[in-house]
Amino acid sequence: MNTIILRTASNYLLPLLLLFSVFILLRGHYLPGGGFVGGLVAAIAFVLHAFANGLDNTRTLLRIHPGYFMPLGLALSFLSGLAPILRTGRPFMSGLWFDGPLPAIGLIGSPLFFDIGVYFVVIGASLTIIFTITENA
Amino acid sequence: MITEILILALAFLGALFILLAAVGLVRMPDLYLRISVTTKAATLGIGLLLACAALHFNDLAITSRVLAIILFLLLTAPVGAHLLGRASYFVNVPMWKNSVMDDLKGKYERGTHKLSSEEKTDES
Amino acid sequence: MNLLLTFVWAALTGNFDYENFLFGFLLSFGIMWLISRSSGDTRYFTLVLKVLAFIGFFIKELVKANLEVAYDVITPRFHMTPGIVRIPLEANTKLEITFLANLISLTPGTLSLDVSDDQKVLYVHSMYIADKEEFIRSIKDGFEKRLLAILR
Amino acid sequence: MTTTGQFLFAPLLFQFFLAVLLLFLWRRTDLQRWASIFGNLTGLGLASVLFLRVWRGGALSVQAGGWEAPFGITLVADMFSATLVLLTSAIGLAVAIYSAASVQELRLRLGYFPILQFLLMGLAGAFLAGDIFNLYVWFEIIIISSFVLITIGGERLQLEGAVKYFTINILASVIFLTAIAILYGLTGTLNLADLAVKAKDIDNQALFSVSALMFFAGFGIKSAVFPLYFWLPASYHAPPAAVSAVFAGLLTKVGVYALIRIFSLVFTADPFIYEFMGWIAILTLFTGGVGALVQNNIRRVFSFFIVCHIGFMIAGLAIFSRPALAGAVFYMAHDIVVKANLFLLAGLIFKIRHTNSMKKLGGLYAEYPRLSLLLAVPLFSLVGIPPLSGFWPKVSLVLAGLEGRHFLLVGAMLLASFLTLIIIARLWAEVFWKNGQAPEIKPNAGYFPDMEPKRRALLVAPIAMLALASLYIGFAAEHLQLLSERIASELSDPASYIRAVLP
Amino acid sequence: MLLAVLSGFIFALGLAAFGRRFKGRAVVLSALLPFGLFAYFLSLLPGAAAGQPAVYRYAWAPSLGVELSFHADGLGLLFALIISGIGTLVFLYSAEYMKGHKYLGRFYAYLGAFMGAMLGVVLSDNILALFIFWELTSLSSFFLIGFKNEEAASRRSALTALGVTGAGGLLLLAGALLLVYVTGTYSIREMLTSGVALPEHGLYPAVLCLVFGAAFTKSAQFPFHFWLPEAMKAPTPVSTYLHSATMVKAGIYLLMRLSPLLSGHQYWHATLITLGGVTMLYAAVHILFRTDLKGILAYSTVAALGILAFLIGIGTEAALLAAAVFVLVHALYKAALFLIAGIIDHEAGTRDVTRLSGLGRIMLPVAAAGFLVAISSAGAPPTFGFVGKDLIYEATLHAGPWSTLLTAMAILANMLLLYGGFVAGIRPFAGPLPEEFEKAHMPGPLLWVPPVLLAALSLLFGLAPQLLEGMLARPAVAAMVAGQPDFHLKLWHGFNLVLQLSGLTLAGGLLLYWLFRPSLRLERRIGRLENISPKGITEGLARGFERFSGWYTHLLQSGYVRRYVFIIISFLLALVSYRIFTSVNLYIDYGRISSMATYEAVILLLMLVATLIAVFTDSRLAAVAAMGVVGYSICLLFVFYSAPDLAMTQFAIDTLTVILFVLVLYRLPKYLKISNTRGRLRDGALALAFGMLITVLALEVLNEDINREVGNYYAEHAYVLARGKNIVNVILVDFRGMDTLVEISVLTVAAVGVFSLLGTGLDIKKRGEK
Amino acid sequence: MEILLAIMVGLLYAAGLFMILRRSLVKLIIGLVLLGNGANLLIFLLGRLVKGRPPIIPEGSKALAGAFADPVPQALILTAIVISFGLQSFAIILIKQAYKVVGTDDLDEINATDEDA
Amino acid sequence: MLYTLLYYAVLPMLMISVVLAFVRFAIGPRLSDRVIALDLLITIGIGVIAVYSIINEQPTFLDIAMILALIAFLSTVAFSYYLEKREKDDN
Ligand code: NA
Ligand code: NA
Repeated sequence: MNTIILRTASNYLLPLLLLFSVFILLRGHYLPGGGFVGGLVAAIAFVLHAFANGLDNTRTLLRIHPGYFMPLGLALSFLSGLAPILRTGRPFMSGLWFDGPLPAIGLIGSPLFFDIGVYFVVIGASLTIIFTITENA
Repeated sequence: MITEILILALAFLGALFILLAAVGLVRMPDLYLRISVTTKAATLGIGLLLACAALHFNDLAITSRVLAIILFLLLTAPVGAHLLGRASYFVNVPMWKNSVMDDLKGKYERGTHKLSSEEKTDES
Repeated sequence: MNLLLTFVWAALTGNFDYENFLFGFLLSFGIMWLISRSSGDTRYFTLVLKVLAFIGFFIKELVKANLEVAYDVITPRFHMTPGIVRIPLEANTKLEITFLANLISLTPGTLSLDVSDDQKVLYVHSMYIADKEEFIRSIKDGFEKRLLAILR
Repeated sequence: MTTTGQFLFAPLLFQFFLAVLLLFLWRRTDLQRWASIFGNLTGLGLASVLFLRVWRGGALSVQAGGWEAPFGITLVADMFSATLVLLTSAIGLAVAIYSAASVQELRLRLGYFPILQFLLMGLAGAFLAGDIFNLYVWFEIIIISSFVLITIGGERLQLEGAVKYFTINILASVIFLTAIAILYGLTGTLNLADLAVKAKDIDNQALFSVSALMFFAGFGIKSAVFPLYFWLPASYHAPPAAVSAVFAGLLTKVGVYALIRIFSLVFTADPFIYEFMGWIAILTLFTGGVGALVQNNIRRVFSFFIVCHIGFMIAGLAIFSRPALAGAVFYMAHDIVVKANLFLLAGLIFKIRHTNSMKKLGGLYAEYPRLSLLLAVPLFSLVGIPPLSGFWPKVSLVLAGLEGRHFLLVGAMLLASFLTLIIIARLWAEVFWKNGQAPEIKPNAGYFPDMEPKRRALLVAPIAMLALASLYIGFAAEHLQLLSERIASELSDPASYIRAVLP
Repeated sequence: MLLAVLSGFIFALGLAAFGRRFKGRAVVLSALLPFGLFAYFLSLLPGAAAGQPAVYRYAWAPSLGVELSFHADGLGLLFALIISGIGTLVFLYSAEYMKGHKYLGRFYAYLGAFMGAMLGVVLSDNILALFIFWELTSLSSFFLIGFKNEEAASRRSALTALGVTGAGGLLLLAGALLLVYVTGTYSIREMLTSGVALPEHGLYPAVLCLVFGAAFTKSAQFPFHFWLPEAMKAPTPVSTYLHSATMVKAGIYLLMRLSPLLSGHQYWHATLITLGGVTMLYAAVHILFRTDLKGILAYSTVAALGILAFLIGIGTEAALLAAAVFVLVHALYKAALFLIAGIIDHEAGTRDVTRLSGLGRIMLPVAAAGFLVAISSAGAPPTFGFVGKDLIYEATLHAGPWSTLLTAMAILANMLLLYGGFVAGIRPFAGPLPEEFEKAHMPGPLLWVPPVLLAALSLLFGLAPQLLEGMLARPAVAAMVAGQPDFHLKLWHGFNLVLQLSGLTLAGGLLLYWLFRPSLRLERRIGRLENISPKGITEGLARGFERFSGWYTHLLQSGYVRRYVFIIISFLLALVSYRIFTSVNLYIDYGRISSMATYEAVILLLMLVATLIAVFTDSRLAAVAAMGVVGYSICLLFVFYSAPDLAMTQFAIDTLTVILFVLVLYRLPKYLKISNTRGRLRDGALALAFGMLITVLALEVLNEDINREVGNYYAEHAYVLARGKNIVNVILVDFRGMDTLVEISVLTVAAVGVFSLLGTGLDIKKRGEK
Repeated sequence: MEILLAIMVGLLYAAGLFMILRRSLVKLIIGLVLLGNGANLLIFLLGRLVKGRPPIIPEGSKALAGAFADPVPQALILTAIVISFGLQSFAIILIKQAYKVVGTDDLDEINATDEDA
Repeated sequence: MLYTLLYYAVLPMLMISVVLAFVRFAIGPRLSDRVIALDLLITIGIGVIAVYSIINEQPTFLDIAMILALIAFLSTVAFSYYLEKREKDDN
C-alpha cells in the first residue's frame, strides 16, 4: 500500500514487535508466552512490514528466504531433544539443564532450545505461507 | 483507599469513553464519522483502564507493560484509522448527505492510486 | 534508537538490572543491525524526550476534543458539518508528516485520510468545518507548529 | 530405562533427521534422490533391528523425556507395531527408488522428497504411538504431508481430488479430536495403556462406548470403510504413481491399525461394536468389489480394491477371535506390499503407454513378456490365487468366520474374492493380452521405451523388490503366519502391552 | 513324490527363464518329463494295491494347516496315471502340432504347470493343499484357454471358464474349511476315518452345497457346463488334455474322494443322480445340434461327466466301480478323438463335419484309430468301452426302486454318445474324398502315433480288462467304499440282460447315425435358444449385475463432496444417537454446573450471532470477519477460564487466518446463489441434529468425575523437575514435547505445501509464456 | 455456564457442518475453521472449566496448590490450534489454486475425479 | 468495594459497548463498517482483560492485552489492503 504514514509507522513497529517477540519467547517457561506466540508475533511484524513496504523490501531485509527458518528450527529442536541421549543416555527429549540461571534469560536448558526451535519454525512457516500468497495474489 | 477511589474513577471514566465510542459507532451516519469517533474515544478509554491496572498492581514491571500497551495503541490506532478511511474512499463508501465539502474528489489517479497535491484539478 | 529499544526491553521485563540492560542492549543491537540495512536514514530518536513531553500536551487536547464529540454523540440531533479538507503541509520529512497525520487522527473529530504523493498536502476528514480556512489554520497553528518545533 | 527401550527412538528419529536433511538440500534435487534412497535403506535397517529386538525380547516401550507413563508420551513397539514399522520402511525404500526414477523434476524442486519423508515419519510414529493424542498428532502430519503430495504439481485432476481428500480427511480429524475430548473428559488420561487400565473403573460405561463409536467413525474414514470411503476412489488416482503407492499401501492401514489397536486394547467391553463392525465389513467388501467392477481406469480399479480389501481386515477385527485377528494382521501385511506395488505397476504402465485406461491399453504381454510376468505377481497375489500371498489370510479369516458362525461375513469375503478374481483376470486380458497400439510419440515425455537402461532398472527394481516380498509372504507363509499369530495373541491379551508401558 | 508333483512347476519356471531356447528337439524331449512321471506312478501301483500306498509329507505352513502331504492310493494313482500318461502323449503331439509357434515355450510352461497342479489335486491328502492345486488348475487353464490371446473370443472364453471355475474354487475353499471346522482335521484321510457322521451334522447341507458347487463347476455339470464348449477356443492339445481327460475330472475326483464321507444321505444321492442325469441327457441331445468336431466332442464330454456324476450318485459299489472304469475309458477314447480332430483340423483346415469325408484314404492309421475309439465310445465289443458300459448298466439295474428309469436314461445317453463318437471318429474318414481335401496328406508320426496308441490301449483293455483289475481298479474302488471290494473285470459276462441292453444301445445308436445328418441349419436353430440356455441366463445375470454395480457405485460415488459429507455425518449421527438413546441414561447434574456471569453471557451471545452471520451472510468478507469475531470471542473465553497461553495463541492465529483469507479472497468470485431452499433445510436439519448430539454428549460427560491425576502431577513437578512455572508451556516443551516436535513438523509441511502449490502455478505460468 | 457453552459448542459444530454442506469452496473452508473452533472449545469444556486460576506457579512457590485449571487440555488445544492453522492455510491456498485451475468456486462442478475415464 | 464496583458497574458498561459495537458489526452495511466495528471490539476486549485482571488479581492477563494491542491492528491493515487491491484490480 502506497502510504507513507503506514510505511513510516511500520519502520518503528518492526523492531518493537521483534523485540517483543523475543521477550515473549524467553519468558514462556515462567509466564504466558513461549515459542509459538513469540514466533507468531515475529511473523506478524514482518508481515506488517511487507504490507507497508512491499514484499521485495521485506525480502531484502530478511536476506534469506524465510523457508530456511523451518529446517533451522526443526534441527534446533531436534538436537535439543537429542542432546540428552548423547550426553547422558537418557531418553529423547529429557530435560538437560545448565546449573544456575543466566542473567536476563533465566535457566538455560534443552527445553529452552527446543522452544527457540519452535519459534523459528513458526516464523519460517508463517512467513513462507503469507509471502508466497502475497506474491501470487 | 485513595488509590482505590482513583482507580475506580479512572475505570469509570475509561468505560464511559468506550461506551461513548460504541454509541458513536452505532449512531454516526457515515463511515468516516464512525472512524473518527471510535478510534480516539476508545484509545483514550483503554488508556485509562490500563492505567487503573498499573495503579492497582503497583509494580514496575506491570506499569512498564501498561505503558508499552498504550504506546502500541497510540502508534497503531491512528494508522489503522487512516488506512481504513483511505481504502474506504477508494471503494466509494459514501459520505453523509450533510457533508459540506470533499477536497479529495477526483484527486486520485485511477488504477495507480497516485494522489496529486493540486488545489484545482479538472472537476467533473 | 538502540538505547531506546534497550530501555523498552528493560521496561518490558520489568528488570533494570545491569545484566538485563546489557542483554537488552545486545539484543536491540542485533535487531537494529538486522533492520538498518534497508532504511537509509539513521537520524532517529535523539528527540525522544521531547516527544514524550509532546504526548503530555496531546493528552490534554485529546480529552478536550473527546468531550466535544461526546456531546454530539449523546444529544439526539447532530450539529456537525463534516467534510474532507485539503491542508498544505510545511512538514516535509516522512517522520514529521506521519506524526502530524497520526496526531490529527487521534484527535476526535478529525481523520487523516491521505498524503499526496509529493508529500505536500494532507487530506483530512473533519466533523466540524464551520469555516474551511479557520479549520486549516487551527491545525497548522496548533499541531503542526508545536510538532515541528519539537522535531526540528 | 534400558538401552533396548531407547532404541525405539532410532527409526523414528532417523526418519525425522532425514526429512530435515532433505529440507536443507532443498535445491539439490540430485542429492535428494540419493539421500532419500540411502536414507531409507538405513531406515529399513533400523526398522529391521527394532523388529528383531521385539521379536526376541517382547514389547518395548520408552518414555519421551523420561517422564514415567502416563505423564509423558509413551512410544511402544509390540510385535504389531514393529511389523508395521518394518513394512513402512520397506515401502518407503521402494517408493524412494521409484520416485528417484519417475517423479518429474518440477515436483522434486517443490519439496517432493522431504514431504515424502515426513509422511513416512508420520506413519512410523503413528504405529509406535502409545498415547492417543500423540497418535492424533502423527495422524495430522500424515494428513498434511499427504495433502501436499496429492497436490504437488498442481494439475487439475490433482486439485480436484485434493479438495475431496482434504475435506473428508479434515472431517475425520475433527471427529477424532472430538472423540479424544470425550475420552479425556471421562478418564482424564491419554495414555493408551493407562486408558486400558482405567476403562474398567469408568462408571458410565455406556458413554464410554459412545466415544468408542466416535473413534470408529474417525478411524473408519481413514481406513475407508463403508460408508465413509468416498474420498479414496475420488482422489487416489490423482497424484504421481509413487505417491499413490504409499497412500495405497500405508495410509488406509494406519486407520486399520488404529482401529485394531484401540478395539483390542481400550474398548473391548462392548459386543455391539464388534457386531456392528461385521456389518460394516460386509458392506465394505461388497461396495468396494462392485465399485471396482465398473471402472475402466486401472488406478481407479485398484482404488476401489483398496476399499474392498479393507473389508477383510475389518472382518477379522469384527470376528475378534485369535485366528481372525491373525488373519486380519496377515492380510494387512500382504495388502501393504501388494497394493503399493499395484500402484507402482500402474505408474509403470503409464510410463509405457501414456494411459491408464483399460480400453486403450493392450499388448503388453507381447511387447514386454518378462515384465508382464513380473507384474503378474502382484496382480495375482491380490486375487489370492494360492499359494500367492493373498490366499493365506483368507484361510484364517474364513475359518474363523465359520467358527464364529458369521456365515454372511464369510459369504461377503468369498464374493469379494470372486469379484477380485474376475476383475483382475479381465484386467489381465485387456491390458496384457489384447492387441495394443503404441501411444503417439510425444517428445521428452519421459517414456519407458526412451529411458536409459539405468533409469529403467530403477523403475522396475522396486516393483521386483515388492513382488519378491509378496512371493516370500506367499511361499513362506508359515513365517508370516507365526508372526501374525504372535501378534494376535498379544492383541487378545492386552496385559502384555500394559505391562510394557506401566511398570 | 514332492519332486514328482512339483516337477511340472519347475519345468514351467525353467521355461519362463530360458523359453527362447526351447525349440526343435528339446520340445520332443520334454515329453520325457510326463513319461518319467508315468513310470514313477506305475512303480507306486503295487504299494497301493497292497494297501500300503506311498506317502509323503512336507510341513509347508503348518500353522495354517497346510501341508504338502501326498498319498498315492488307488484312486489317486488312477488319476495320476491318466494325467501323466495322456500328458506324455499331449507333449509329444504338441511338439508337432504347435511347431514353430512364436510362444512355444510359454505354451509348454503352462502345460507343465497345469500337469503339476493336476497331480497335486489328485494326490494331496491335505484338503487345503488340494484346494491350492485346484485353483492352480483353474489359473493355468485360464492361460491355456486364452493362449491365442490376440483373439477377442479366446479371451472371452478364458474369462468365462475362469469365472465359473473360480467361483467354484471359492466355494471349495469355504467347503474345505467347513469340513475342517466340522471334523477338526486338515487331512482327508483322517476326515474319512475320523468317525464323524457328517450327514447327521447340522452343517451337512452347507458342506454339501459348497462341495457340489465346486465339483459341478469344475466338472461342467448342468447348469454350469457352458464354459466347457466355450473353452474349445483353446488349441486342440489343450482341449485334449484339460477338457476331456484331466481337469474336468477334478470335480469327479473330488466327489469320489469325499464320497465315503458325504454319501449316505439322500441329499447326496438325489442331487447327484438328478443333476448328473440332466447333464448327461441335456448334453447328449446337444450333440445332435453341433457341426463342429470339437463342439461335438465337448458336448459328449459334458454328457460323459454327467454319467460319472450320476454313477457316483447311485453310490453302490458297482456304480463306483463303473465310475472308476469309465473315467479311464473316457479318458482313452475322448483324448484320442480330440487328437484326431486336431489332426483333421491341421491337415484339412476345417472341423466342420458336414464338409469332412473320405480322409481315411489319405491317413489310414488315423482312420483306424478313429474307428477303434469310436466303437469304444459306442461301447461295442471288444473295446474297453464295452466293459465300461456294461458296468454302467450293471450299476443302474441294481440301483434300487428307480432302476428302470435310470437304466433307460443311461441307454439313451449312450446311444447319443455312440452317435457323437461315430460322427467324430468315423464320419470324416468314410466316404469319398472331396476335391478340397486332396492336398491334405498324412501327418507326421508325432501327430498320429498318440491317437493310435490310445486306440490300441482301448482295444487292449477291452480284450484283457483283468490287466487293470488288481493293480488299479480294485485299489481305486477300495478308496471309495468301506471294506474290500469284490468284483472281476471281464469282457464277456455271458448272455444276460446287460448284454441285451448293450445291443439295444448299439442298434439305436447306429440307427441314429444312419438316419440323422448333422447340419448347420439345426445348429443355427438351437443358437436361437441361446438366451434361455444356462449360458445365456448366466451372461444376462452377469450383465445385470454389472449394470447394478454401475448404478450402485454412481449412486454413492456421486462426485459431490457435500453428499459424501452428508452420508458420513448421517452415518455417525445415526450410530451414535442410536447408542446414546438406547443405553445412556440422559440427565444433567446441576450440582456440577457453575454459575454464569453477565459478561460471559454477552461473549457467548456475541459468538452466537457472529456464527450466524458467518453462516448466513451473502458477503464472503463479512463471513470472514464474523469468523474473526468468533475466534476473538473464544479468546476472551480462554481469558475468563484461566488459559492465557491459549488466548494469546488463539488471537494471533485467528488474526493470521483472517489475513490469509483476505489475501486470497479478493481473487475469488463472489458467492453464487446456488443452493435451493429444500437443500438448505435438509442440510440445516442434519447440521442441527449433529450439533445437538455434540451438546448432549458434552453435557453427559460433564456429569462424570474426571481424574485429575495427570494435571496434578504436572502442577507438582513442573517447577521441581522441569524447572518451569508456566505449566502449559512446560507440557509443550517438556512433558509432551514429542507432540510439539511433530506439530512444528506439521507446520513446516504445510508451509512447504503452500509454497509448492503456488510454486507450480508460477512454473506453469512461465511455461505458458515461453 | 457449562450448559450454555455446551450448546454453543454444538452450534459451532452445526454451523461448521452446514457450511461444509454448501456448494462454495470458500464456505467449505469457513466451515472447517468453525468446526475446528468447536472441537477446541469442546476439549476445553470437557477438561472442566475453572475461572480465574491459570495453571501458572506463582512467584515464590514451587508447586501449584488449591484449585487451578487443568493444564493438559490447554496444551492439547494449543497443539490443535497450531495444527489447524497449518491445515487451514493449506486449505485456503488449495481453494485459491483450485479456483484458478478449475475455474469455479462451485464444488458441484469439481467432480471429474469421480468419473471414470 | 473495588471488586464490586468494577464487577457491577464497569464491566457491564464495557459489555454494553461490546453489544453496541457488535450491532454495528452485524448491520454493516459495508465491509469497512464491519472492520471498524471489529477493531473497536478488540479494543474493548483489551479493556475487559484489564478489568478482569484487576478483579482476579491476575496480572498475567495483561500480557494477553499486550498481544491484542500489538496484533489487532493487523487485521485492519489486511482488510484495507483487500479493499484497495480489489478496487485497483477492478479498474
Ligand atoms: Na488419510
Ligand atoms: Na488413506
